[in-house]
Amino acid sequence: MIHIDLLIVGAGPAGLMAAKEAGTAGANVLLLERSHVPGGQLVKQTHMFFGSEEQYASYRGFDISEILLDEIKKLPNVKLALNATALAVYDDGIWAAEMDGASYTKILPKAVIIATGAGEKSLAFPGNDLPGVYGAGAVQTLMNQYGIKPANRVVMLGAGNIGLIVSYQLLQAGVEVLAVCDGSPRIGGYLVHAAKLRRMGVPILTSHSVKQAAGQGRLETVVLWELDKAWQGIPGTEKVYRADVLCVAVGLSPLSELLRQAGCEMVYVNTLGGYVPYRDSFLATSRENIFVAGDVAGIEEASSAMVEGRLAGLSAAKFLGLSTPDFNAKRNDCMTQLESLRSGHAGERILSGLAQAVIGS
Amino acid sequence: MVKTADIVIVGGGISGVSIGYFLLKYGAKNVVIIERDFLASGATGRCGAGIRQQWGSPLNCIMSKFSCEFFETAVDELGFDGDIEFHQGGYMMLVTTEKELAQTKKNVALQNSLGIGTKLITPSEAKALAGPLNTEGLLAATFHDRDGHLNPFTTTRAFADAFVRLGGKVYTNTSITGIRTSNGKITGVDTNRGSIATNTVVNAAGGYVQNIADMVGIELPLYSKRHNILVTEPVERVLGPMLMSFSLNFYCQQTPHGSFLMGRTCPDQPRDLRITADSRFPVAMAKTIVKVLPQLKNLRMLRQWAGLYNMSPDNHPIYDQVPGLEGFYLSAGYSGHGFMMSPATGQSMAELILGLPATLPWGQLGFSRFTEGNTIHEPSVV
Amino acid sequence: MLEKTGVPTQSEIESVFPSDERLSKGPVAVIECFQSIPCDPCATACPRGAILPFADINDRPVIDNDKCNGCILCMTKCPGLAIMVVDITWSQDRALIKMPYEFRPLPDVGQTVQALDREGTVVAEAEVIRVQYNKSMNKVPIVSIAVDKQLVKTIRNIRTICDTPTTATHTAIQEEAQDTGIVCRCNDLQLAEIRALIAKGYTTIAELKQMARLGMGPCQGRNCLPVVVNELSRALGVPVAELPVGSFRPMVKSIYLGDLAGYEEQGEN
Amino acid sequence: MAIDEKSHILFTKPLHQTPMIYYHSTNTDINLKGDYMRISAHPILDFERGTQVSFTFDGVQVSAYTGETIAAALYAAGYRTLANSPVRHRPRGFFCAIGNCSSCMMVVNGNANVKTCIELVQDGMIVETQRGKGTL
Repeated sequence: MIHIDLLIVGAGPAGLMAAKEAGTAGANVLLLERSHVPGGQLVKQTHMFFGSEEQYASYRGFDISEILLDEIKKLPNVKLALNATALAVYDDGIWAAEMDGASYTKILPKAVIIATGAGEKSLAFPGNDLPGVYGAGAVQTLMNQYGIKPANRVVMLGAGNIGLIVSYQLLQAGVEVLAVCDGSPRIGGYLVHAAKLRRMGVPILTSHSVKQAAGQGRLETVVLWELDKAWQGIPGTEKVYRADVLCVAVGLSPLSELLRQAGCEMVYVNTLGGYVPYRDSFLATSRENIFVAGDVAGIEEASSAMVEGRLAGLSAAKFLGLSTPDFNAKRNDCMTQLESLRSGHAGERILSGLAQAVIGS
Repeated sequence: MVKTADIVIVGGGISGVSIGYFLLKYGAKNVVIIERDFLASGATGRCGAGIRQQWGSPLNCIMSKFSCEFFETAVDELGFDGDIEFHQGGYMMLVTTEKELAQTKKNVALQNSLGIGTKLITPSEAKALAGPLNTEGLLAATFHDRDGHLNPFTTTRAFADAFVRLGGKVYTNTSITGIRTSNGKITGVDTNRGSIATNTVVNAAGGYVQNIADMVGIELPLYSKRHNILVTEPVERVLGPMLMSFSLNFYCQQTPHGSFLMGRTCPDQPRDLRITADSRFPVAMAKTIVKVLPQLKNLRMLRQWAGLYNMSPDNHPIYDQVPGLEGFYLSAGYSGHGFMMSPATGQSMAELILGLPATLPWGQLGFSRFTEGNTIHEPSVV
Repeated sequence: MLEKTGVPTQSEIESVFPSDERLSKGPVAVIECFQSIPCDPCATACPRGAILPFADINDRPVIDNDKCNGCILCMTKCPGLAIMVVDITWSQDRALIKMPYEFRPLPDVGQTVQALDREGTVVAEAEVIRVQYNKSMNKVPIVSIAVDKQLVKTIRNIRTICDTPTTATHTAIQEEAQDTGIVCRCNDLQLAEIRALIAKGYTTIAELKQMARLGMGPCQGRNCLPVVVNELSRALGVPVAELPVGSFRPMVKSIYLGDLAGYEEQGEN
Repeated sequence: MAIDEKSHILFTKPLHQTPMIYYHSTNTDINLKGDYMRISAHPILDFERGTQVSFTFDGVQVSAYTGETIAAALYAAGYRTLANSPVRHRPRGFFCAIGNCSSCMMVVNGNANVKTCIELVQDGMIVETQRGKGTL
């Protein structure tokens, strides 16, 4: 049994920031990362980040990951475990984990931060299980993490930021992007991303979705069609593409199993991506020693995840009795940053979602 | 919701739906099942669903033989349009101590005398029947090829569908909020969806029978305790029989889906109504099973859960009218065997409630056995 | 239109371009940032202070065209690659456009490349005048091209390898009417099967788990549940938030029984 | 031994009896094969490959680099089909590539149900297409 002050699950942008902040405050931290590389989704983000200087704007995601890791390495009281997956949480406060991909252990932490991130949503359409129909994030992993060209010709389903960014990255890897389509009548992602694709000659078809994927044993053909106002396909509007990969980028869903097992009270908030925990504005859940940060608390940009990670790290340190003299200043800074990241047009949806999930303070 | 009923059954687990089915089969009318959540949402949906006739008391042998034979033809008898997945791969009980061997020999003789064809087999015969079995330390085993296991969800549906077809009514997502009595007699039940006037209530609420009895201020000689189970990822079939051992403290089956499902008796289990997962169980279970079935070390555990055993002082159920309250029947305290005995439960309770001649020895299972010193000894209980 | 197509209209482009008078004075940055988003690196990127400070991170950039000298510093800081520099004074008949170009191969100086408009359509040929790329540039190469002056508001991209892009074909393909798409990969459940069970009265996640092993496979329901809760919501006319979700049980990830059995601890039972 | 094909679903008639077609795992596309698939020139990223190793896939030698997952190495070698689905026996490739789903499960060194999108290659590994549920 491992006895530890703070267990952090997930070494993505939120978990890394949380570890840095709580570690700086003096907590003994065990940071679990299920992958063999830390950084979560940062490692495959080749684009420059939006946001502000405090959230490493203009840096590329994989560079941010390196910066954060370097800072964590300076903290001897923070242990990062790779190939380490949190498996379960029990009502006696014990957490189970698989360590080094092969051994089982139990952990009794005084406090926990869940920063497990999100998984890609799927969509049911004929042929959706053919080899060649992949999550957009999966293609990004293959391409940007392992350096493997995923396809010759791609159709992208989804014009949110992920669909747009991955499409652009596909072009950078030398892949032809035949079309980006989205069921919505408007482009959901940032328009600067859309503009980058359009001037490369990639069509963006709003009010379009996939009718069918087809092929003998693997994807060969993608049929798109136009949707009416009720999001139903309009016969006769089909467009057929010879593609070897169809990327599905229809949104993310928080990976909240551990929060469920822990008995944290949850709420379904569509604009936050699905079921998220009730939390106070400092990211404490309904279980007093469990905190959340990042996409598992609601789907947002990585910049918000980093600030949330920092805030959760501060909250957990305070819970552990480790708050430093500058605690209030740091916490206020986090709150100000989050407020500013969520203040614009794009933040309206997030704020309306948070209004349903944040209780008390 | 109906306003009146001849009989209200509380609980939509396997016992409740079986009682309901047998009541209608033997001529009862206006029978209603009230289920707090959905069918099989309690212990039924959480149980191992093993079916065996290998017991050490004549009563259990008779009850289980009736039940097993019922399950063999249940799809036809109940007119079910699905599959209850009765895998009759046999049930093999492993014997590892001399004391256990002596008791086992007595049990086999008893079973054979009651028409149950259990065989005492050698370790190598056991190995031939269960390939992955490690026979080290094994003295002998018993095997009965008509035992096996079922799918508890579809079996419950099979009873429930037949019950509804015969005119019964099932109200799910409906909670009993009170029981009305007058002059020592049941007069009705209140639910969150309305009241039903009735003179007969059958408490078949499984782990929660005391909660129902509390509504009429009756203390039952029963308690509920947690029992843990885990299941693995599915693989193609390698294990035919269901395995069990008292001395090794485990049972394990490979379901028709391919997953291995296993449980064991853990000490220090809470005796409240908690059914959260036990942090100690996976390791203890894994240590046990990899000794018995070494190949399983290369199989992954998928999930664990827990359910409630409703325990009675002598590990046998109570089928009786509750003394002092006319029309209040109890069917509970199965002590971990409620699923496999459910056809006998239905038959017995129907005979009891409808005043029919007893074809099963349920007369021994009344409350009076505890006060009159006639408790039943079963030497073969996990 | 921009929100629907990703391409700004002519008037939107005009709105961010400096006046003809300013253009005639020499190189100047043009920022095509039409949407208010939380992003502000450009506001601090200019050492001359030509991009006005933001009151809010969601502000859209405003350039003081008198301070801007058309250098490239802000271009490499913009995560949206929304900034270019135009210089109509570069030669008598041609204008110079500097633009970020994050692709390989980079063009060679002197090479003739295709010049594309904001929809990726080839509108002219352009000569590559300069390719700037060094470590301080945050992996954003800047390519300068010379184009016909008339086209400074039209050209926004280049293509270095000139092949014909594939377009949609209209070959009829066999419709597989029975295939409604997989919802659960672990147990191979199709959407139609889930819908049939819902129609039969299994209207909770817990019951679908029991009857079809939905969500009971090695992925622990991560992939199917978000799809199925929406199906249930639609079929029952109940918001997802009001549907019961069923239980979430250990483990999050399958683990070998052998690994579990290898764990040693005092006090296990 | 065969598992009852209908056992996964209890009330719906199978939508269509899927024949037991095992899609050829050696179905590779010449244009999507070999080191051509490994990106060498990228505007943003430099890929540092590990040391070259080899493993077998359904008996065929496949070369890979340490640090790659099995699924990534097979993809680079032109293989798209990793498994036949458990009930309908449809061809399956990976889907999520980060261990969230079960689409990429293969038989590795005799163990079934290995998520190859997160399992790293090792020299000499024996990787096989998983057909159905796999064997113990």
